[in-house]
Amino acid sequence: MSEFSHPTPTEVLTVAAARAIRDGAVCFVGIGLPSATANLARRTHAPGAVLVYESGVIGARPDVLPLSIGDGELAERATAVVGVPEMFAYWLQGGRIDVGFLGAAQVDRFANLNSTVIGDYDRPTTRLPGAGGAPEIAAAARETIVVVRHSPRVLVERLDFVTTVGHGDGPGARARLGLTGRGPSAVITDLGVLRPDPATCELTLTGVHDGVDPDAVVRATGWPLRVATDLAFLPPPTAHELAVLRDLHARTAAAHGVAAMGA
Amino acid sequence: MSEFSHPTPTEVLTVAAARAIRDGAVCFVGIGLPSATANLARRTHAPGAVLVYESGVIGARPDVLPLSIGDGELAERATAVVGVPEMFAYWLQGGRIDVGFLGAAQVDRFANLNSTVIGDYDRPTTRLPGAGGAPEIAAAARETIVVVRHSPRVLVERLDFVTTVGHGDGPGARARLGLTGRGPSAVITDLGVLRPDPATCELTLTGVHDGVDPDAVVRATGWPLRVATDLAFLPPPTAHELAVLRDLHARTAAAHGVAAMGA
Amino acid sequence: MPAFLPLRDAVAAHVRDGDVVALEGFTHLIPHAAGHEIARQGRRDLTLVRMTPDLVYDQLIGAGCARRLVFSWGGNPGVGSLHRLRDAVEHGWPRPLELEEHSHAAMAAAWAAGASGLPFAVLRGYAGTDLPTHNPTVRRVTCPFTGESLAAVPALRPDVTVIHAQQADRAGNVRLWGIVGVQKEAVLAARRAALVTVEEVVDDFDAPGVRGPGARDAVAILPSFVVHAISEVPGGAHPSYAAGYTTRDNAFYAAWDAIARDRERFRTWMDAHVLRPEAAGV
Amino acid sequence: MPAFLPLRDAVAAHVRDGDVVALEGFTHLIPHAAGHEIARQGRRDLTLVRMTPDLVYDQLIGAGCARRLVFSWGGNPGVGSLHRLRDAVEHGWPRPLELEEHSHAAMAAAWAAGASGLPFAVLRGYAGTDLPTHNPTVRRVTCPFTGESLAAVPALRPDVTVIHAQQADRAGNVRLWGIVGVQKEAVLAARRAALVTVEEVVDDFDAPGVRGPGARDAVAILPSFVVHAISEVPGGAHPSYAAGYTTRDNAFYAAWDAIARDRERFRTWMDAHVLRPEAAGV
Repeated sequence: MSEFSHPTPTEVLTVAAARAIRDGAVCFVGIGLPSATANLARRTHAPGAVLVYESGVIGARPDVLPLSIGDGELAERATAVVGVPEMFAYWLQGGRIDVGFLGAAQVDRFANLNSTVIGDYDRPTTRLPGAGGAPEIAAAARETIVVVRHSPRVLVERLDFVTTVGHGDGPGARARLGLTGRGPSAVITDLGVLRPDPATCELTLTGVHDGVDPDAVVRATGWPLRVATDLAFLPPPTAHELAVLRDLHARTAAAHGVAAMGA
Repeated sequence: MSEFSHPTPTEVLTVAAARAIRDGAVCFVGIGLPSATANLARRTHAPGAVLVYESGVIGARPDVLPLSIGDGELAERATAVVGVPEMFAYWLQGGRIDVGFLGAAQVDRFANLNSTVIGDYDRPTTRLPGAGGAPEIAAAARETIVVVRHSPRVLVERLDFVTTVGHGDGPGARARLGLTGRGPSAVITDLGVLRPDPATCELTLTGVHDGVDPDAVVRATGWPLRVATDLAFLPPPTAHELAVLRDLHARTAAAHGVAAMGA
Repeated sequence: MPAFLPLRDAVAAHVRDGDVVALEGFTHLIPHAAGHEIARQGRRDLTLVRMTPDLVYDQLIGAGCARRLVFSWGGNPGVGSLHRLRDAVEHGWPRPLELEEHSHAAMAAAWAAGASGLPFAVLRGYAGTDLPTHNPTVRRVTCPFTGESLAAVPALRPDVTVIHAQQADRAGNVRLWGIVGVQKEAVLAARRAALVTVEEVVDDFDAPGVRGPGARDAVAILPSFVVHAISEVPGGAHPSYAAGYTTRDNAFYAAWDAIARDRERFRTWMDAHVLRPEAAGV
Repeated sequence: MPAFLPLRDAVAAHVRDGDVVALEGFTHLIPHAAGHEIARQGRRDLTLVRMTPDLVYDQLIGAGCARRLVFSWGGNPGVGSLHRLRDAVEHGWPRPLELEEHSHAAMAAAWAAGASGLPFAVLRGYAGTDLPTHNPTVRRVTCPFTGESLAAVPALRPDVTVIHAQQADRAGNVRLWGIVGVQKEAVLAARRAALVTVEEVVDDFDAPGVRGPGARDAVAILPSFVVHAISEVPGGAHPSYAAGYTTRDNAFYAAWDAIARDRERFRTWMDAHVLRPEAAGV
């Protein structure tokens, strides 16, 4: 990979998340990192991955990354396009999604998510975009993968607002709430991968990216992060993965006149 | 109308029912008499009538009468075709139907209908086809027109089974049951027209067809039928109406190889 | 990705005695060939689900395959009665048939609820009728905002759904158009398997020369990941039809009345046209 | 049969101060021109309903037209925040904005309930989240068959719905395709009026040479009897788009961030591009 510059943290994150997609998986993806992730997977090891966008697009095959969830690019060459009520009722709630990708402004130790407000709801410091599809994606998809940039302001001890339930308050919470999917299987960041402990559901650092110091990950986390005894050192992006991802972004920028930014 | 044979009772009935359709009315029609009725209206005084079939067809413009509610003829040249759940939820229950046409095996004095069984439900003398769309058509259409052949076995003192509520047990019944439409405005038969009395909701003979003796209508009714003091003598089918109706039936027979029969 | 299988193998693999089975299709696209295959394989004790039983269930009921029928209108459209259905209900021949009887609006809503992963459907229906008296699956719910009482019916969730469609592509996606009825919902509501017979397997729906819908048609596309088996059976809807491929055999619907009216004549017809192994060539 | 009217007349006839108004369109087909006309006519105290407020509501909120917002995701897609929305919520500028905040799944279901004439929608949603704490319109219902507790939200029933579509025909039927969102539901749920701006009025959707959907597109046809006014406004979705006619102006979405971030710059932009009478020529 001599002709490539060193991967950026976002590229490392995108590649790691893409690798979590099995070939043939039906993926519910939002705009930004999740979309880049799923499209990278489709162009590398998972050509049979089915990309579902909440705008009603099933089996999208975009040539460039969409800027919005409803770009015309998504409907062209899709397997099918359906109305939005049908998308949420028949396809998401109906249990047809294998993997839901979600971002968030805050994540807690049970992988619950906040994308609503920072501060008090009625007098917020920062008003965020809100729930969108997240609560029901996290409820109904067979598994959820959370993709965020690692910082103590993102991985926090306590959410300002619970927009989306991951593992609630721990073991058994999802069943008590009637959530049909298994919940978050991983929180993938630009530093490493956190997975819920099978016994406690608490997010545990199970892998770090190439060159990342596990202690730095602990320091970048807002709660006392547990580290798995068999911590994995994740392989860096391959030259092929990076080339495909960069080509995708380059064609996207050329097509849109602007870069497709993270959500 | 010298070149025409005398109209049959069914033709008289069909023409009388067609005349009840205002131009532009959105009509929910079943197969058989209702379909012939609505198509006759569309080809005579009500070219803007919108024919809706429960199979999902909105604005059907059939050249020949369909034998079934889902003939290909109906979808061709329709304004739109929608799925059956959408038809019942958005278009019928949503309150978009002006007139619902219904047949029945039995009608009582409050224009309630039976199309389920003759005899006991669990040990029926005759098992009829059942409810189909009727209960909710009669509930949600702005008004309902019932079309039946007149006989004491059809217009009965007491239904063997209430499949469809007309005016229930009389004034106020529809409101108590939460039925949103106004209910049956007329029962049109091959002998005449019965309308609910504005005060009592009881079906009253308000008109007889050309040449029909009002006493014969009373004798053909299974309850002591009231006769309006201002009983109307309904004008016979015009030569034009008969010509259009017979042409429709002739083309239908030629197209199907069989006659489109009553439901 | 569904398996492309001969119809015989698809039915043998997925339809079991005692199953709740739905063969859907609203007048258009009724999966008659698949129904015949189920009769030929001698399935028993089926609960048959279908808004309009039509000839296909008259045949399965007359052949003794069914224990129970969930339906909302059981006639021969435009012709009259379904005599085998009536004989089973009125005289228990060839065996008694339990009925779970709905209105169209309720069954359509119950299909949508089944497709939606909800346990029940809500509708403004059934009020004042005798249907709930004879059907304990019709209950009431109260709107938590207005206090209004509405009807509730359980979601339909058959073990297996069988439909007929115009086309599948080689990737296993299915496309139907024209009057699309409740077939998408019935496929999505199936608990165990969805079987589809098609007029034609095409390379790609968009390829030049491939038949397709008209401007006003409804279109339903079922992605490969919700379909379990596809069988190419041209004419598999007969005497129903597949818009763009075949036309409805109205004469057969009319002729069925006399065939089904008499038990012996029905048996002879079924033997000759459905049950003999040679008939499986269809 | 709807009236064919200039946009100014359509808005003047149907949108009143204090109305509950929905301008729908999911990223695609957002009725921006109609939103600008509402701002130009100075409507006040509106309750704005929309799953994704997008730029069109950022503008109406910044112009002081709105008292309340019913929504489920309020961002600039792919870019970041809606600064006028944030300023109204965080600082009450130019006036405070009440929020009724949902998830997409709930709003989509609420639209379908509104179209269906039902008082409420049922979904498996909101469980365990803080949203119901701040939104009293999220309640629970119990399945009368399984005992399961599910979320309920009231049906959406705006006074007026406004959408943008590709085409109307001369009879007043409307056709849209591609990503069709919740527009059919929003039109059918309107209590008083449905207004449609279109790219083009055509003689007949089926006529040769008329643009139309691709094989995989969703298509929604709204018959004339559910539409109250139609205005021909080519480009009326800009910076959103109309598949087959225009493309999304992604550069404008990115540029909006800087325009909307600053109150004065926003006012200047609105004056120049929306509020001056000359802007009505669009």
